Amino acid sequence: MFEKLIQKGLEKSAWLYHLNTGSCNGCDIELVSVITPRYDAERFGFKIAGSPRHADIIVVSGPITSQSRDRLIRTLAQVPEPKVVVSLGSCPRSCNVFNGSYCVEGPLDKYAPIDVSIAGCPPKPEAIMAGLVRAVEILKEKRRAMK
Amino acid sequence: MLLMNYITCIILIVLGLYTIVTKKNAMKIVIGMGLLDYGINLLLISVGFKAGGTAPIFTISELDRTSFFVDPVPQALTLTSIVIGACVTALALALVIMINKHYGTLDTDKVRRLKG
Amino acid sequence: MTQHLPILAIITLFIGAFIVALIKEKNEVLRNTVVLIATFMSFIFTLMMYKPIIGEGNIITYWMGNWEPVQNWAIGIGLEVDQLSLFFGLFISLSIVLSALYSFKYIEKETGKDKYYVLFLMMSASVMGFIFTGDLFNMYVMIEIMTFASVALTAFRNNKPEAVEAGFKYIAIGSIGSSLILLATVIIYAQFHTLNLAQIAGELHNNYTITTLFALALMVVGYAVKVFAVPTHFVAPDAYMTAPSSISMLFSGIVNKAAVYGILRVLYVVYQSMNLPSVQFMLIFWGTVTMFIGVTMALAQHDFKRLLAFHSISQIGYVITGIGLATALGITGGLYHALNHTLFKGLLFLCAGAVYYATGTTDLDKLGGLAKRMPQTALIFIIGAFSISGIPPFNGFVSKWIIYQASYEAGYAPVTIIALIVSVMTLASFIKVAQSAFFGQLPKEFKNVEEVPLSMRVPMWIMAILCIVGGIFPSSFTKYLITPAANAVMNSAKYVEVMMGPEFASKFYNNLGNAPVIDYKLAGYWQPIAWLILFGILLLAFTLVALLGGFNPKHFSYSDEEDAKYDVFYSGESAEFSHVGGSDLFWGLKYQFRHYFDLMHKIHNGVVNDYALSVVLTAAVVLLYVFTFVR
Amino acid sequence: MELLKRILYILFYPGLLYCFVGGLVLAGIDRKLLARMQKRVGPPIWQPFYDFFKLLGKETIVPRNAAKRAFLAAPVIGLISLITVSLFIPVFKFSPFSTYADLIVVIYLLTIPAVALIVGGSASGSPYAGVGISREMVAIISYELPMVISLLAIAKKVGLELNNGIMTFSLSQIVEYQAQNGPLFTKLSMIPAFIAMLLVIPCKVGSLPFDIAEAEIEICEGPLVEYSGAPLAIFKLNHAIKMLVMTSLFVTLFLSGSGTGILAVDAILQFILSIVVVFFSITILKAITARLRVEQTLRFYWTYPTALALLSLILVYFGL
Repeated sequence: MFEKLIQKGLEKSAWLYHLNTGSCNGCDIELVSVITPRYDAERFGFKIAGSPRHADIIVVSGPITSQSRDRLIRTLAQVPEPKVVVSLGSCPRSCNVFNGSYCVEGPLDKYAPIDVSIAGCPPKPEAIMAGLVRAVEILKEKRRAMK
Repeated sequence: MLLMNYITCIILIVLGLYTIVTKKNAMKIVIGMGLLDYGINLLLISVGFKAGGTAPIFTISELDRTSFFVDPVPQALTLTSIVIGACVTALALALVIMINKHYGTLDTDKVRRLKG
Repeated sequence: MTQHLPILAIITLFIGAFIVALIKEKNEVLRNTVVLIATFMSFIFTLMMYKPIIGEGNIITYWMGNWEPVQNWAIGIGLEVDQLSLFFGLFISLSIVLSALYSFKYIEKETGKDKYYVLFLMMSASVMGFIFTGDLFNMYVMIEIMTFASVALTAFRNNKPEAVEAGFKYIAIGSIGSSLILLATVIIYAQFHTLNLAQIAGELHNNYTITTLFALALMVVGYAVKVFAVPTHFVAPDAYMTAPSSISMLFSGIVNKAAVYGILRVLYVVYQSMNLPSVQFMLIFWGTVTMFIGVTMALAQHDFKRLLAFHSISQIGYVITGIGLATALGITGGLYHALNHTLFKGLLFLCAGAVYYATGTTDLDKLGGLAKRMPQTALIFIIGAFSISGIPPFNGFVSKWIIYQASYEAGYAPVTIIALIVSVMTLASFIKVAQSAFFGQLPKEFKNVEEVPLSMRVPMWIMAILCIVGGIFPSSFTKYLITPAANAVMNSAKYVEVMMGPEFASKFYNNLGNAPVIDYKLAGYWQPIAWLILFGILLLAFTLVALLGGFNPKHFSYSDEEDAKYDVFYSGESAEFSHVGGSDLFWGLKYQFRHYFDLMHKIHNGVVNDYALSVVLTAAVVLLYVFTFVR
Repeated sequence: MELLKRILYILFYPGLLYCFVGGLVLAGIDRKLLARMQKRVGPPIWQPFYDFFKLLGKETIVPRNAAKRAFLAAPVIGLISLITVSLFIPVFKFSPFSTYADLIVVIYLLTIPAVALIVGGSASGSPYAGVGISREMVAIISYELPMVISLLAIAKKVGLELNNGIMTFSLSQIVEYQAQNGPLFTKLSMIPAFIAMLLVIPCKVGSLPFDIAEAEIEICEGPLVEYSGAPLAIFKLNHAIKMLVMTSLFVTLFLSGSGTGILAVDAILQFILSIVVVFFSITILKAITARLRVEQTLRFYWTYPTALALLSLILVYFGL
């Protein structure tokens, strides 16, 4: 009975933690627009959490620059299970236009398994919402796997 | 005639307080404390004075109707008070020596690491 | 046998001091056992006095050298133990035993240990003597021995310059205080030609002459210097800070309680000035100012023991305010707070000693994260901190609550408001100490700090348990201990009558009836059983939730090896040492009142002459006040 | 029988279950109202329940240099004291636990959850928590002054009539006074105290303009930064129950009266009045103002609400 409640809780209230690894802030503004009155992600219980310890979904945006690489790894480790990594925009996926630059340390999947990747540069808020809803599904599966 | 005693007591006490409050040298403060004590001891002695009384030292045989003594209790109190005054001065002087050893000066304006 | 108990309680400590002086450095174990026996015997004798005095309600009198009063004229020195002095005697002898137990291990690293124990026993003997004596000059001698021993113990660590400086300041100010008390004693003797408190109380019964008022003013200022009331408090933080912790526990536990007892005995029993509104106003004003300045200075401190010293001053402000109210509830609140203060302040000073013993420093800016290495000391500190800031299940709350109720009923609304704000600021300063000393990050040099040995933890645990018991079962404390003491304060006729023989008192007191029985129900204070039921039920509810497997199967994941997952979140940075603590907490409050805090910092400038000047000014102001208002 | 009734009270009505459900529903309503004011759809009313059970399912990480026992015990102590307080607040003449529940005891019990948050935060050993603690403590100092003065004013006002002159701190007598001559906020001398208490509630609960201790953006949730899983769930629950307890205390002090006498109806009436108070004191302020700095909060609370409270104390002394 309790497990069912937790599953419902995970589905209905997933908290995001936004991790900017050197992005051009295009995706960040789009992510913030998702919680504005027009798109209102809070309807589905999404809330931006202040600290990685509170987060369920980690939204990573930007190509992993050398400065932010070990910070990324350390913060990802500090998020409690079950967690889901979402790559926002095409930069974390393929370093986009910055590929091959001296300070870009390559796509995100070198450091963490990406569960959901939202394409677009920057992706539309509707795309982000769809991605987040997909992420919640994976979150529930991870929780079932963890039992 | 006792009035002179009381005036000197007051002068001694006020002088003692004056030295403690204004003198910046630690040694003078200890002297001020001593002055304060002696003023009060003098007052203690002159409180027990009875005109025409003799010293309260007697043997039972000498005791008769006419013998009239000064009040013995303050004299006992003064003894204790003098002893205490001496001990306090001794301890204060020991501390003054230690301050000089640690701080190198007796000036109370410099001896103030503990403040605030 | 019960006749000789008061003198036995005092003499065992003096003999102990004498024997320890003989043993010198030869045999440590023998010396420790002598100290323990002396303090324990004195505690046992005081306990044996409980049944006759509080149980049956009569008063033990003891004439030194059997010099009974001749034709109603007291010649010899008399000891008189009534409910009030026994109440003080009980918790004072208890804290002496605990402090002795604590100092065996604490003083081990110091040199000149036998001198420490001689002075320790002399101080405790003089406090016990001061509490039980019924003679004015004997009170002065005991206060003088106490000051003398405290000065020597403040400067005990004479390799530290601060200790010697604090000792000198303490003796300079303390001797002014003692001289004022001696001057008052001399004047009273000049007026009544007797030194016995009971006889003076008889003759002083509502016929105040100018000289007795002069003596009253000097006596009050003399004891205020000993109790470190505000204008004369400058020496206290230096003395508490540099003295060894087991001694600063005694400073704040018994030395200023003896001075409070002195004020109570002189003002309320000898002068019976309880129903004079002017005296009440003076004490309440003085207590409130002490309370406020003590705690605001404590907020700005960097050193653990100096912070505790300023708190002692502010808590004594509570006790003086409680006593100054002179209503039945007020005096009960004041006395109960005196007892609680000895318990939780002693506990906090022992914690400070444990921190000093383990890390070698009490500077809050250097300490941090000790809770991991010293879990028991941290828990004891939390109990002490919560009881001093008046959090309900602990004893500090009960006495403060009674003082609020009494002060508001007596019509002093501003006093209640200030008292509540001071209590919140006390909580703030102890949160500061908890964050900077016990929680937060552990600096590298304290990596292998060990918990203090058992013989130091036992007295701490005893006091902690007493703090909790005092909070959960307040009605038992008040019924058996405090109400009889408060009754004794409000009814001094019995004190005079027992000491000087039956018909002596009736000459002066027309109504020999005893004082109004203090009956207040702790209105609203919940019955302890309800509290215990609640605790049980909620723990049951909590375990139910845990058992349901609602938690993650791995429950709490915790590990000690170097893994980024268990590092503290630094927004991604590697966990380098950045401990928030010490003085940079509460910058908001200090910034807001920066003028006040700068002024206070400038006033405490550390120059002995300014401290002496403040004592003399207080004497002048109190003299003026007493001459104009007290009739 | 008496014991059984007591256990029933503890576990169900004013105790555990009511606080749990009532608090979370109140928090949900508050979030929903805020969303509607920002023209957003906003989460469902029972969203806090989802948050609570999701957090229960998460893994609880205890940082390495945290003081483990204090870190894990702090939320439970906060919860216990909050539920004890809710047992003492009378609901229109029905006061479950003790016949003369006391105001000062309630006020002091309400400081325990704040202290528990502080001890928990400082036990976690993170620098963000250190900053959060100093802000929380300054917030406590700032709202304590106006609250105490207004409570003294109420105690004196009720004491003048009922307790033959000497003030009374007992909540049941305050309710009885309001039953005789109308809710307190209708009295002229009590209106300033009413406004002062209304301003104190958001800072006590820690809602937006005064949530300087748990500022998400600046210091990542302040003392709660290291918490995750069950302890965090209990802290969020404490936050919600504190909202319920403060508002129901406010209703008892100012808006209560004789009530209908039937417990169930009184309870619902009390809850509805709490919702109204939440709307006026917390949600409106949350929607229209931004977060204040620490010493601004202190300066604000020690000037305007204190002046209002003092005004009402003076008016009471004039016997208005």
